[in-house]
Amino acid sequence: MSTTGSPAKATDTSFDAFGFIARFAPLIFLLVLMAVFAIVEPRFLSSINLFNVMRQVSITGLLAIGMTFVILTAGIDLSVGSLLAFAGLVAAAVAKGGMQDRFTVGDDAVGYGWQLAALAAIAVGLAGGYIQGFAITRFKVPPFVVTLGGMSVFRGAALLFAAGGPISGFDKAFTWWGQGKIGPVPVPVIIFLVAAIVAHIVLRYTRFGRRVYAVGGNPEAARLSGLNVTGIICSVYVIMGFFAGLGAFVLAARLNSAEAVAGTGYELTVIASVVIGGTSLFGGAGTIFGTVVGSLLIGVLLNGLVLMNVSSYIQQIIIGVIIVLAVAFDTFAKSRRKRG
Amino acid sequence: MSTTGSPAKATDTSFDAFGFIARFAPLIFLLVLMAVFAIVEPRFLSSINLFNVMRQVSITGLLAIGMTFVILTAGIDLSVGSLLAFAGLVAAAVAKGGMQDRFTVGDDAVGYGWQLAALAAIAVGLAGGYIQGFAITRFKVPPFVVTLGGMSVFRGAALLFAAGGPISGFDKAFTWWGQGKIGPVPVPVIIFLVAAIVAHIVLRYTRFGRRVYAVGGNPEAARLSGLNVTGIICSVYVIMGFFAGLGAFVLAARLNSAEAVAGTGYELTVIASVVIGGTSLFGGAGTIFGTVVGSLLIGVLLNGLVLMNVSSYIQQIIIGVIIVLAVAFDTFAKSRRKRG
Amino acid sequence: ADKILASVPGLSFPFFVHMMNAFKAEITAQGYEAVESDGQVSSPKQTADIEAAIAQGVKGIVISPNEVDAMAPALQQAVEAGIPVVTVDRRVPSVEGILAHIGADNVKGGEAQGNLVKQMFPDGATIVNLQGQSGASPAIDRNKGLHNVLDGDAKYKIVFEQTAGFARDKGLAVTEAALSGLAEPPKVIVAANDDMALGAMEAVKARNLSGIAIIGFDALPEALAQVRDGGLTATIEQFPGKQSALGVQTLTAFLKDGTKPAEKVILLTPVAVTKDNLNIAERLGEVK
Amino acid sequence: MPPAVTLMQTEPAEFAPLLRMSGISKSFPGVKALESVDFAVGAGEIHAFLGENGAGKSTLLKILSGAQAPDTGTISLDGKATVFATPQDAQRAGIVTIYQEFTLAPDMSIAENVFVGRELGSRFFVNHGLMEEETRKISRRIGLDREPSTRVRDLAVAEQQMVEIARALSMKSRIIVMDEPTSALSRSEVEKLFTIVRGLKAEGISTIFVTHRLEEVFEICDRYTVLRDGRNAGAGRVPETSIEGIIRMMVGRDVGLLAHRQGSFTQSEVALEVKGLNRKRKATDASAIELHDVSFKVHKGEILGLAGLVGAGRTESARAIFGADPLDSGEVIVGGTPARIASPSDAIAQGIGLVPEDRKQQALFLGLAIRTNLSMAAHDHISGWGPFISAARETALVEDYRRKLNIRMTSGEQLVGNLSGGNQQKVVLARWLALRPNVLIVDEPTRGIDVGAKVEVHNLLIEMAREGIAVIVISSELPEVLSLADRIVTMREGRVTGNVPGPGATQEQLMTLMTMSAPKAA
Ligand SMILES: Nc1ncnc2c1ncn2[C@@H]1O[C@H](COP(=O)(O)OP(=O)(O)OP(=O)(O)O)[C@@H](O)[C@H]1O
Ligand SMILES: Nc1ncnc2c1ncn2[C@@H]1O[C@H](COP(=O)(O)OP(=O)(O)OP(=O)(O)O)[C@@H](O)[C@H]1O
Ligand SMILES: [Mg+2]
Ligand SMILES: [Mg+2]
Repeated sequence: MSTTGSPAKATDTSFDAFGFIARFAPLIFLLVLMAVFAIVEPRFLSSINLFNVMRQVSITGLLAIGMTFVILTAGIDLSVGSLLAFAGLVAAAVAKGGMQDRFTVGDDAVGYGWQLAALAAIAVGLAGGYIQGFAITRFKVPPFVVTLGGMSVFRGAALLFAAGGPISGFDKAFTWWGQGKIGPVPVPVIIFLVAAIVAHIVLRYTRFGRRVYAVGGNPEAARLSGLNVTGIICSVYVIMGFFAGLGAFVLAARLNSAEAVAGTGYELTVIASVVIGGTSLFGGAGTIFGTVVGSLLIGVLLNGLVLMNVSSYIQQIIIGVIIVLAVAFDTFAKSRRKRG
Repeated sequence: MSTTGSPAKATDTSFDAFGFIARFAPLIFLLVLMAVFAIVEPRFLSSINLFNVMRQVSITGLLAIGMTFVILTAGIDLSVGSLLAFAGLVAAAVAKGGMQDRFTVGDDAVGYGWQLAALAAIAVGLAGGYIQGFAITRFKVPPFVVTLGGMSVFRGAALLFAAGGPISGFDKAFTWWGQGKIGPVPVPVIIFLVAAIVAHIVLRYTRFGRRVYAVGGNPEAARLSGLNVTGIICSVYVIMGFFAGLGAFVLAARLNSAEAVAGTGYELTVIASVVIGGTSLFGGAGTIFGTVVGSLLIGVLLNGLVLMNVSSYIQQIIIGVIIVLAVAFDTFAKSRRKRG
Repeated sequence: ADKILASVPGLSFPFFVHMMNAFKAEITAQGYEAVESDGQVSSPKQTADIEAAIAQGVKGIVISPNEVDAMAPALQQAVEAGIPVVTVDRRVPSVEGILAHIGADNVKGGEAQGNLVKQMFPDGATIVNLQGQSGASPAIDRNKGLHNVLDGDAKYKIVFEQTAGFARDKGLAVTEAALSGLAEPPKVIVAANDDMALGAMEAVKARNLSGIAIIGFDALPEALAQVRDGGLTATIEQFPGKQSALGVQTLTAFLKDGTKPAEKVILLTPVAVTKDNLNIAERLGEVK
Repeated sequence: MPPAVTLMQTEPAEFAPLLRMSGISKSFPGVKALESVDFAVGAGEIHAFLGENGAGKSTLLKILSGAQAPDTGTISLDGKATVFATPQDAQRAGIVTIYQEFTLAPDMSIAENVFVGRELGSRFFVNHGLMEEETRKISRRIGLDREPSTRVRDLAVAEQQMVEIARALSMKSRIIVMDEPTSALSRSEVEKLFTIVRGLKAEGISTIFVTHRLEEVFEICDRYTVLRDGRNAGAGRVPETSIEGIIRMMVGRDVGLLAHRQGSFTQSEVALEVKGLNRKRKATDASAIELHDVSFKVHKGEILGLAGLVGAGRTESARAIFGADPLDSGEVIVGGTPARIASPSDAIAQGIGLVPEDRKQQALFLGLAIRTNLSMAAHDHISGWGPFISAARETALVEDYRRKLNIRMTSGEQLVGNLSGGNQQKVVLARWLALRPNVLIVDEPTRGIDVGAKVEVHNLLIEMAREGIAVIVISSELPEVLSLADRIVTMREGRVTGNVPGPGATQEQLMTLMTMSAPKAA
């Protein structure tokens, strides 16, 4: 380059307002939305309600963390809801010690304990994720198709496994994971936040995390750089499976019940959370922080509109519009930065 | 640049079997599947059943034609099912002359006739598509997000419009469009096939069609080649809207009823049809012929398994696996060709 | 006015829209403000709505749970927060302290369908059974009721059984496939809701078959109109409006002066509505 | 398979190559890209690998780097036979490749791209600070003046090329393969690169160097190998041959080197005038280049050269005129009347065409057929009835330009992505020629084009000028500008620094104008 100073130096001293807004656009949008709700319905800001929102968000939020890994590689996973249902039923069956006492209520269940149940849910999730990752990388079938197939297969498996019905009634140690609190904070919220922090660290600071971005940014380049692209892609579906299993366990604990129809439609909510948080569906760009904000945004919307007693039909219209506005705001903020 | 012959001459005489298989992989898969069904359940091949399949496929098939345009530009439309429901209700209200006689049965309806009803459905579809196309191109919000929002908005609008209930009972001239036959061929099948042929011609032989592929293949290059990228992207959503409206009209005619919950989950079926037919979700590559085959494949699967009275749980598992296999076969055939 | 939460499993189903309207009308009539909650066919969503309502300080809850087991923890929470709860249509037996339940059991409804079949075809019949959405509790219960009645009797053969997802287009498509797949048409088509029954009716009409009895479920106005005009044979009336009003009355009576209901569980018997007893149908007035 | 024609000169007996590839063949559907090719490189040698566009150079190098598998043939390193099944295998053996097509992740930083797959840090965690520090060191060596944390997306093409080079230099290597590293660079960067390559040689590291700028071969290379039509066409020591000799091997006949324009231009009407183009960088946009009062004129039938170093603002000016980027202020006057150009389609309507700098990102539809690519901007010339495209006219158009530009392709239905880089560039040129513009701006028109084709492109541009089209040529190769232009405008840091007549101008004069800061009239 030229020997004279590069033209590419910003005046670093001045506060970069546009840069700031661009970076935190989803968060800013979330805060504005919360402010509006708080004005219209002051109870929205009560700590109990805020914890409600977070607890409500925690299950789809866990899934959204896994989905962030998947979408960073330009993939997608439509099977999360179904896999969650299947994993939840398996966990429930383990917790109940089989299928015979499906509807026993209360503490005296004879099963194998929450530890094994949790392990079972996660094992099912990992296996489901691995099978799909394998099909994607080995048979080179697009993730959309494989996981659409998985969505159908896992739902069928869940229905078959439970003969269509729910499995309910776990012991206190199990349900604590969904209903308990540590201090004022619900357990699912803690699980969600811990998972988010770990995922954030993995994506930002580990070799594996950086490679996920590299594969998503330019898979051919990643291959030529000697990355094990197949392995990395497969592993993000395994990670997604892990979170589906974990989410299944927490959901079963929260509802004290596992159903074959659980998680129906979650795929879109979860993908929406990730995308609202600024992750590109074309891979290579996005953060866990954004995903957490995106999840909260959807949770706040659902909760706030119910609190304000908006008719459910109109709620759907408002939610649709606000999701688009949130992303439009993000895009606008980012384009301001780019164009200057 | 050599005067010596180019090295680039293929041995054109030998029949390129791999090329043939690669090109028609989805069709071959469909035929094999049909053969299997025919062996297990001979009634599958009865003409009445085959027409059933095609009639059943015709609605989602119409949507899939529109979706092909959208996906060719690397877009996606999740709102099709909701928009269809909304357009169908509006058409029904027009046909019935208002909301008062919602459940009248029989021929004596007082409404404005099927012509205006069809126009109303299509107008709603076009408007819905245009609004979304506008948001996508103007606010630069990814299609996934805009149409996810649209999915919620149009469903809410449909529920609101009809206060959650259906509108039923049209006159014979209306229902003919869904239930009638010309010779042995059901009317919806004819509509579907005519639409497919027109769409095929548009995509292959017109300037507009070319430009759709170009925009999908490389939007920046398209813009620098002087194409009106914004206009083209917007127009594919309008086209999608047109087919949603047309599909809504035919569906209402077929069911003799329009409901707010119509078309729930269609988005995934429709996208699956397009992708199974070999269209790339990354844009720029695909055909209407493939989409028709993909639609039929899904229709055949659904019909064949029901006909064989396979348990619905197991059906879901089989459908999921076969969808993946179909695309895997396509990918495999194409890769064989590439390797030569 | 004090607020009462009215929650139903899903406002995309006309059945629950009617129930919600009945809730709201009665809540207003009793001088309270209704807070509307649409479960959107999701237990976690309905749970979250209940939690939001508790946080908001509603005085009472009247609810038709999406899933009885899965909704138990949320209702338990409400009871523990001192909020009286009345369940309608679907009972949650595992929660102690629910003020009352007013319902018409879905299993009983399925049995009513079966009994009607037996009554209409004393010499036996072949039956096509269109089940509701896989895994959904009303689908399971209604199916169970039908089988309770028909399974023991060899004269009644369910020759074809498939889910049609509570949806009209699927009801039509599955019936078409069934009619193609069966060597001879069935005597009866039983559907787990009216939507599927109406879809089946169109399929039967398209084939120009006559004499197939079609039995729906829910007694929606559209179905009642068809029963009147001969398109459908029958549908099952569960009196959702009456249930709902009664539920709200029980709740408000308790809220106003602590009156506890005489019976904790009030069950209305579902009735098969045919042309002959059409006038017992609650929503006949909506049919023009 | 016919026996390979081996024109390879007999090597001295003592020549013991570090790398030897023998009998390499490779076919693609419909194309025999390589036919029994032999290739040998000695230790510590700079080896020029030459051939026309589509001769098979990149294909052979991809086989060497494990990115593609050969159909037949063997590779031996240090006399031992090896197989490179994956890029990792080749890298482990010390073969590091800079590919012709960029292989960067656009949303990651320079440092991350340099170290992707070999991140610095502990077993699990990466050390961003350390990676950026190391990157800064390498960048400084090659003259990449950018913060290592900058996103690659925000870099100009030349800078991206330098990131590729930085990555290769950061690896432990015995052989560095460079597939056209200089095509995106201007002279000053090329010199820095050569200094580095000489340094590598001193350390005993070999370099395989592909270029279409043959003078570079004589500047730096020790030995050469030439391919023609996928077969060996010659090899030997560079000092023992000449440019003409190499061209003969490449093309199989004699070709003149540079087309000269013998002052044939006479003053005529102004076709395009730009006045006071301004574009400011905002505080939030560190990477955009500014334009300050850029003004110049180009006449009908004139070839105007735009010269400058990387970042001088030539591309930005061209894009602004063409409506591809917005301007803060400025006027574009076409044929005497001020034109409102807000988008490329406006520009095209005014008869302005632009061949962009980066063909892969900005010009080509890699997944579409050649015919579609070629006719994309000229739909008006091939329209048939109503909205339809006339297949016959389109075929004729494609055939016409295939002949005119000698595009090497199997048929119009072939995917453009399967063409060699040079042939892709010709397809892009053809697209704009087909439009028959009044003003054609070509940004680095001969990037990656072989000598023969380059002459053809030059002749084509001259031909167009003769037909009355105003041509603006942006090129980082001063000889190209000097041989073509009737008038040369120099730029530096977004300003016009000189405006001189083409005939009579010298490289030194232009270099001075391109590197000085105060504007100066000619
Ligand atoms: N993936 C592919 N599929 C089909 N054909 C290909 C593919 N890659 C290369 N080819 C063909 O192989 C031949 C050799 O191409 P290659 O890229 O090796 O040429 P090159 O010598 O590097 O040319 P250039 O100087 O233009 O870069 C060309 O005819 C090209 O069209
Ligand atoms: N998409 C982009 N976003 C931000 N900055 C860019 C972008 N493209 C180019 N630049 C910046 O523009 C400068 C290069 O400008 P430009 O390409 O106009 O120069 P030029 O004179 O045409 O040089 P050359 O053509 O030799 O590269 C670089 O500093 C680069 O960082
Ligand atoms: Mg090459
Ligand atoms: Mg440039």
